[in-house]
Amino acid sequence: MPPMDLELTDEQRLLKDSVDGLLARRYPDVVKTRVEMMKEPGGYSAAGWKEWADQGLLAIPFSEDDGGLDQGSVEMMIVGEAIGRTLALEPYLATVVLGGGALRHAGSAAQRQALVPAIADGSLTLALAHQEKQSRFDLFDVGVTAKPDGAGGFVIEGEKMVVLNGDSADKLIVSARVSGDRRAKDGIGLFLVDGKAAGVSRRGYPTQDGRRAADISFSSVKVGKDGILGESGQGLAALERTVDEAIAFLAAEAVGAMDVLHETTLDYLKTRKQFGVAIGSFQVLQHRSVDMFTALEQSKSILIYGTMMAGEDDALGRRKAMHAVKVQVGKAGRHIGQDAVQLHGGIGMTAEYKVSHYFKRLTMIDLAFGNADHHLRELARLGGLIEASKPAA
Amino acid sequence: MPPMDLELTDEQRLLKDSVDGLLARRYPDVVKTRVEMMKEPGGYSAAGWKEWADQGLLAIPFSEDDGGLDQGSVEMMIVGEAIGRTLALEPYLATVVLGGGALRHAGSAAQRQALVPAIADGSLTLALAHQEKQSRFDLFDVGVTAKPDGAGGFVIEGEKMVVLNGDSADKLIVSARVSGDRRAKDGIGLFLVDGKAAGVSRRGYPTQDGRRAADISFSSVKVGKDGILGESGQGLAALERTVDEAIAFLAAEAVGAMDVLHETTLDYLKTRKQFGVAIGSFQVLQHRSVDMFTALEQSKSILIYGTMMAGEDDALGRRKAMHAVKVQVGKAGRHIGQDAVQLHGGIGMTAEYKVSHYFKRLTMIDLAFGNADHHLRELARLGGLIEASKPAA
Amino acid sequence: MDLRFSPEELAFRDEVRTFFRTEVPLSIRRKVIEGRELTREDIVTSHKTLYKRGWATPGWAKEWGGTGWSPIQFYMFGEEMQLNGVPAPVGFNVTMHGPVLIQFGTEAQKKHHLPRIAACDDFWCQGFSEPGSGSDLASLKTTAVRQGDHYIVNGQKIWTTLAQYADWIFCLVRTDPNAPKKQLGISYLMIDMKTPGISHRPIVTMDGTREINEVFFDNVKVPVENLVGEEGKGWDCAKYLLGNERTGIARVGTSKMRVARIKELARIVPSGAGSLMDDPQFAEKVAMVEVELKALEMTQLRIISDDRKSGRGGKPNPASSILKIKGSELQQATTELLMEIAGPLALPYVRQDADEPGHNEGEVGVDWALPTAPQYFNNRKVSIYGGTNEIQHNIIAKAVLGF
Amino acid sequence: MDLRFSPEELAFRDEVRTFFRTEVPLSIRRKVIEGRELTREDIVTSHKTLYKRGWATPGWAKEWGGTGWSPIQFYMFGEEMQLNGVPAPVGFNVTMHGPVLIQFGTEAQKKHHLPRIAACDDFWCQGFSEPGSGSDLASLKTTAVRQGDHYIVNGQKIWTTLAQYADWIFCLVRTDPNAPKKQLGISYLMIDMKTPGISHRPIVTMDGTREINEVFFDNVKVPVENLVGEEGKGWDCAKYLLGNERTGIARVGTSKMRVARIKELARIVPSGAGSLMDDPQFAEKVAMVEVELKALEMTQLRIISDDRKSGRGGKPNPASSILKIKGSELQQATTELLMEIAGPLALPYVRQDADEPGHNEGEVGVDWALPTAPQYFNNRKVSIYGGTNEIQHNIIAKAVLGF
Repeated sequence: MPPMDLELTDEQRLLKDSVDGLLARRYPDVVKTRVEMMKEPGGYSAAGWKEWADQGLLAIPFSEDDGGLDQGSVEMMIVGEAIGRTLALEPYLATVVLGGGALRHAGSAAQRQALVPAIADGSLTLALAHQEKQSRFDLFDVGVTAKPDGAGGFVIEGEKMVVLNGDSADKLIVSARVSGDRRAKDGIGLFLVDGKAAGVSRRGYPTQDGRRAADISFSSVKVGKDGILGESGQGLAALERTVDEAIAFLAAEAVGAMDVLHETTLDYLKTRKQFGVAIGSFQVLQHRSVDMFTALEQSKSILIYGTMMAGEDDALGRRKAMHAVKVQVGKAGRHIGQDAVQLHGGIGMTAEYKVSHYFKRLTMIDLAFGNADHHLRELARLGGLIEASKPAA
Repeated sequence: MPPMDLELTDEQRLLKDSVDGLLARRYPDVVKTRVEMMKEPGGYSAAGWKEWADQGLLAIPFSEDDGGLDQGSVEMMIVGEAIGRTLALEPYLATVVLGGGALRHAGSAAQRQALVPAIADGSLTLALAHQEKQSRFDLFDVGVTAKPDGAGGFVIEGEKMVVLNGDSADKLIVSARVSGDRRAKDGIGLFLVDGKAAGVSRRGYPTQDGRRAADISFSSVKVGKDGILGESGQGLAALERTVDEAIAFLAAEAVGAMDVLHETTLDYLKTRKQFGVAIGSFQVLQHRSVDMFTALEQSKSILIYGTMMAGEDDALGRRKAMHAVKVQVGKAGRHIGQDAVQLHGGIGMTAEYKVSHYFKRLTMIDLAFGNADHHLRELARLGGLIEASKPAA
Repeated sequence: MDLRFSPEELAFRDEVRTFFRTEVPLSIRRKVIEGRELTREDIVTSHKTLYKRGWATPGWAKEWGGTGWSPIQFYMFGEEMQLNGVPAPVGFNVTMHGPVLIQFGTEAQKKHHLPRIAACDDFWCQGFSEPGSGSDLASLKTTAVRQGDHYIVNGQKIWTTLAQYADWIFCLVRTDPNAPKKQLGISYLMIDMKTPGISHRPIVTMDGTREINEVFFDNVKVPVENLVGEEGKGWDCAKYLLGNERTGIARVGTSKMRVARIKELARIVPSGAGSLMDDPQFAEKVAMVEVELKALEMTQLRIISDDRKSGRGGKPNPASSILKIKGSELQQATTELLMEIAGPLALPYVRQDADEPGHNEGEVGVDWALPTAPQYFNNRKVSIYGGTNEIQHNIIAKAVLGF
Repeated sequence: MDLRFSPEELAFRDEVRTFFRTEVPLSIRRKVIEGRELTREDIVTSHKTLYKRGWATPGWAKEWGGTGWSPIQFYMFGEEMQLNGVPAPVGFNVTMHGPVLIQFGTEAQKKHHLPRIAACDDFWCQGFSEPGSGSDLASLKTTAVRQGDHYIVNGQKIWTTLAQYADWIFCLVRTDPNAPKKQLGISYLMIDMKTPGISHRPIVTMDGTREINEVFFDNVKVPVENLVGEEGKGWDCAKYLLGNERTGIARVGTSKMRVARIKELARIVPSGAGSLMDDPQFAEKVAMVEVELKALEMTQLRIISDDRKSGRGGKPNPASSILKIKGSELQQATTELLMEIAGPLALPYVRQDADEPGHNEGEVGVDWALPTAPQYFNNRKVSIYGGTNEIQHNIIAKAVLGF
């Protein structure tokens, strides 16, 4: 076994170059490209998505048996950082990380083998419908119901909120309650529902960070046997594992976005002149820039931790790690985002300039899957990362 | 009724000049005077205490009927600020604020009239023994017991910790449990015990901030009828009110100390030279000084609020206000104290220079009667200062 | 020293409060409380409601419509306005241009303009900042060249709030490019927004609103009688205008109103077994804001009490310099807390005026949560405009601490 | 990229850990964990224990007793040392003066001094800072004037840690007051503390300890052979010495040890119905420290991983510049939390050596709580010494961000 090593392998470097190259080509000017793409149906370029598929990016986390590349969390981190740096709009999080994650962790071999090739070639998009009006950050708070239809299938009833890319996804993976109270951890099922199935009504909208989502009503939506993911009522573990992976992925996105904000602000401080000098000659602004740099480096560090722990089978250890990751990244994202706007002054407030786009994305990353406060509370409840010392004998 | 007015009256200005003058004379050099005085028995100058009495300062909060001056919380604030500015060691807090407060709020007219003249002329010092090993910041957590002796008196048993000036006080006012569980709010009595009574064992020591305190054991200590303060078992309300007044007083002390630290640091920044220039020419240090100034001004403001509310009869409103005061003053004291040390560099770490003395006093003020965290938690539990808005019809 | 208000002061507060609650339309006040955008009509309606009561220009000299209130009355008026979600009278009219005109204008200028300003018959906007000038206002480049009885104005202004609503703009322009100090070549001009050669372009801010603009001047002819004060002394007008902002800038009432709103909403959002407001972590964050807000409120009262002793226009209390910094921090803290309450429900971006494809496919999101993110985004500006908080630190360091 | 340690690495860690736990006296390690002061004997005992195992000077060149460890091994050694409360080998000997001597010393100097330094037969101290020099070290004024085969040293040093324990002092002195740059006139001298004319005076720090001193030189005769490197090139030695501090400076292990201690103690302190550790507010403060500590630990590992790729002495990873700032913040945060646990029980001031009247009237206070306030006070220094955190910001701004 080789010694501990935090450098990318040669293959991973190749992947990084390839992803960075693709996104640099697709997003030559972050703001203008986004504004154009947001006008497309679904809020992203279908042609662009095909290119992701052609480069094999949509197959990364799936096993080779299912038609994937069997790569790991480091490769996902590479993609996440690239998305973060360019604010790419393609539904990678929704389809590959969230939808794909639920499929990997809950789906049967038959289900995976039926769907993964279509995900990988870009012909199938997914969305994870887990959030409800009252659920806030609790994955187990599920009021949408799934009742047996007597023929081995289920009928789904209720409403999901803020389903990322839910307006255009071909298929939805829906958490629904098979049994128990609304907040019971048992009795949650995951169901595969066609986006255009009868009874599915989707109201799409742009999100604050320029992506798209939908509120989705399910009115007597029928799901056949083949649409049931995993053992009936035991969906929470798969859902949690999927969200843990999403948190690691979002941390990578956040680090990419923070990196750009730090660079951009640094550049602005060095070039913007006031009172006859570059504003970066003011010591106070230099130190602010140092503090942004420190927050960025600390986030890069915790991202490595999160990336490693995202593949951990032990749910408690993994969960604690993701709490730590989301706390650090949430706080650093807020700090760097707010200071990037502040140090830019008026121009930082405008929609025309890229800083606000990164700022808003970082803000929304914090609000997704539990904000920093939520994860800090949960980490504390679980006893933190370090064990108490024992009194000396 | 005159309009709202936050200026001192002419009488109050006179008092301020008189207190400031006395303490400036008694503490010509804060560090040297303290070091000398700490060697005296009791850790302060008995001759100095007499001067306080001669100027009428020990009579301030007591009613005229009892032999006092019937002045209010503004006058107490004036004294507190002066003590804070000079770090005076005399037992004003222990005798007048804490002991005197318990006497005022729980004592009978006969008890008050017996003791106040002696307090006022400086011949009687008091200490409040309310803290125990396990009680932390909870006044109602009382394990020391008081059992009826069958003759109308009580027998006290148990141990009190960190009794401020408890090593030298002539009389102790002791909270003891008459009935109920250790943490019951009912069943707490206040008892007046002679410091040299049989069964009282005091182990005195200096405190981190150069004052003195004692751990005190009570072993079958007899208290006669005349030593019972107030209605048996109903002492908590008086104790709480006393401590609320002490919090307002400590806030004044803290503001006085912060004021000196801010001034001293400002002066140091303007005069200390490095790299050939005054270090105050560095913008970062200027802004740090501005932040100290801001914290100081906010503390001066909340002190006025606390001073006004210290006399409030409504216990809930008064309590909430004191929570707010202690939070603001605790946080600002820490901020200003830490930054004063930091901006002074090495010299700020030394016992020879005055900055560390103010820093330590502010640190200990925060730990007394509930630190900022404690009071923030309690304020939140009580619903805060502002009422929720009602949904529009 | 007495913190209690006198019965007369309390009666005044009740009078103001009742007026606000009964005369200013609830529909407008709810928009403010809920963090939604106001239309031009909302702003003007509210202004005119106050105007009719004689309260649109309380700070002006009495002969021009001022009320002669005591500092406490001013404080109470502003506090109640903010607490009750009443849009303030148009600031460009009332606290900026009007006072400048009263101080520096000719009789003719005053007679013509002040009544229209006070009634908001004309809506004014401000043309100070320029691209590149930022915190260094005196470096402005827009020129006004005298030709007979007109100035010909050329150049560009930026960050002009509500230019799209405005009938008039007051501007700083450079009349003498060769002045020995850059401040000396600047003049203060009033310009009719309908003059040929003026155009404006909205700058969409990150919250999606169009409240700020660039304003362009292309050979704009401005009659010489629209010069306020002497030519080349516009910097005095600007300093006077900027120095007029006092206690109102802290917006304590607005932040208090938002804390009340935070508590209302956090009680309906579930968290764990109870509501978010039951969660100690969240409740303590709110309580911390309340403590700082109480301290800031008391700071305001200290300044007011001091003002009254020394008379307005006396040396300002040094504490007044912290109002902008602390006030903006608390505005940002409260809008951030509101967004935190919304959590994932803050994500939907919904605008009434967005009729592009993909918008407004039906009712989406949760009504109260929708404005929270834009309001948070929008409030990032409060530590930037009117002199960034970094500049405020410089000012205090120099003016108060004597560095 | 693989975060897991190899079996060989894990075996090394176990070996180190077992050695620390079995060979270094528990009585000494408990003092470190509980925040109590160490005596000279404690320090030397611990040093010599490591020395006998060959671990007192792991970073030195192999020929002088270095271990040739990998960066990971260095990391593990330091981490375990800190986690288990083992006092580090005397830093003045091992990480400061020793490496300078290996780099710049003559063969004779090395042969005579290095074995004694390594074994701690001589205890060294550092004479760099002077009154008034502060962060501007090169402004030092202590002079060394050549007279035959001696230098005559006059002047004063300050902040000299543990001078009272020291046998020798390494000093920066000014040998050429007329050098064109102030850095150029400085030389690096070794001085026997027993030389006539040397005296020292303790500076009591605010926690009541006497770990720092002023050292005075009054016509002290120092043989020329005690000059290290060339005359006038002492600044190179100083830069080399100061640049040797790398990852150890973050003291992540120490802070982790303190977090474990915080959790141990907060469980025995009652708060409300449960313990302080059950209180969400306190538990979240601790968790926040743990998150930052984990990030800092990963930052260290990133730097080590990078070091290994590029070889030691290569261009340092830019992230290494944040170790001092973040590390000191976390040392201060953890000592502050320990004091908060003690609450009012932190007030008693008890010292073994205080025999003045009024001290030690019997057993007072609660044993674990007594060192918490002094430890908090003492740790205020970690953001001051070795270049204040403000200076660290300046360095990063210049060296990393290119301002």
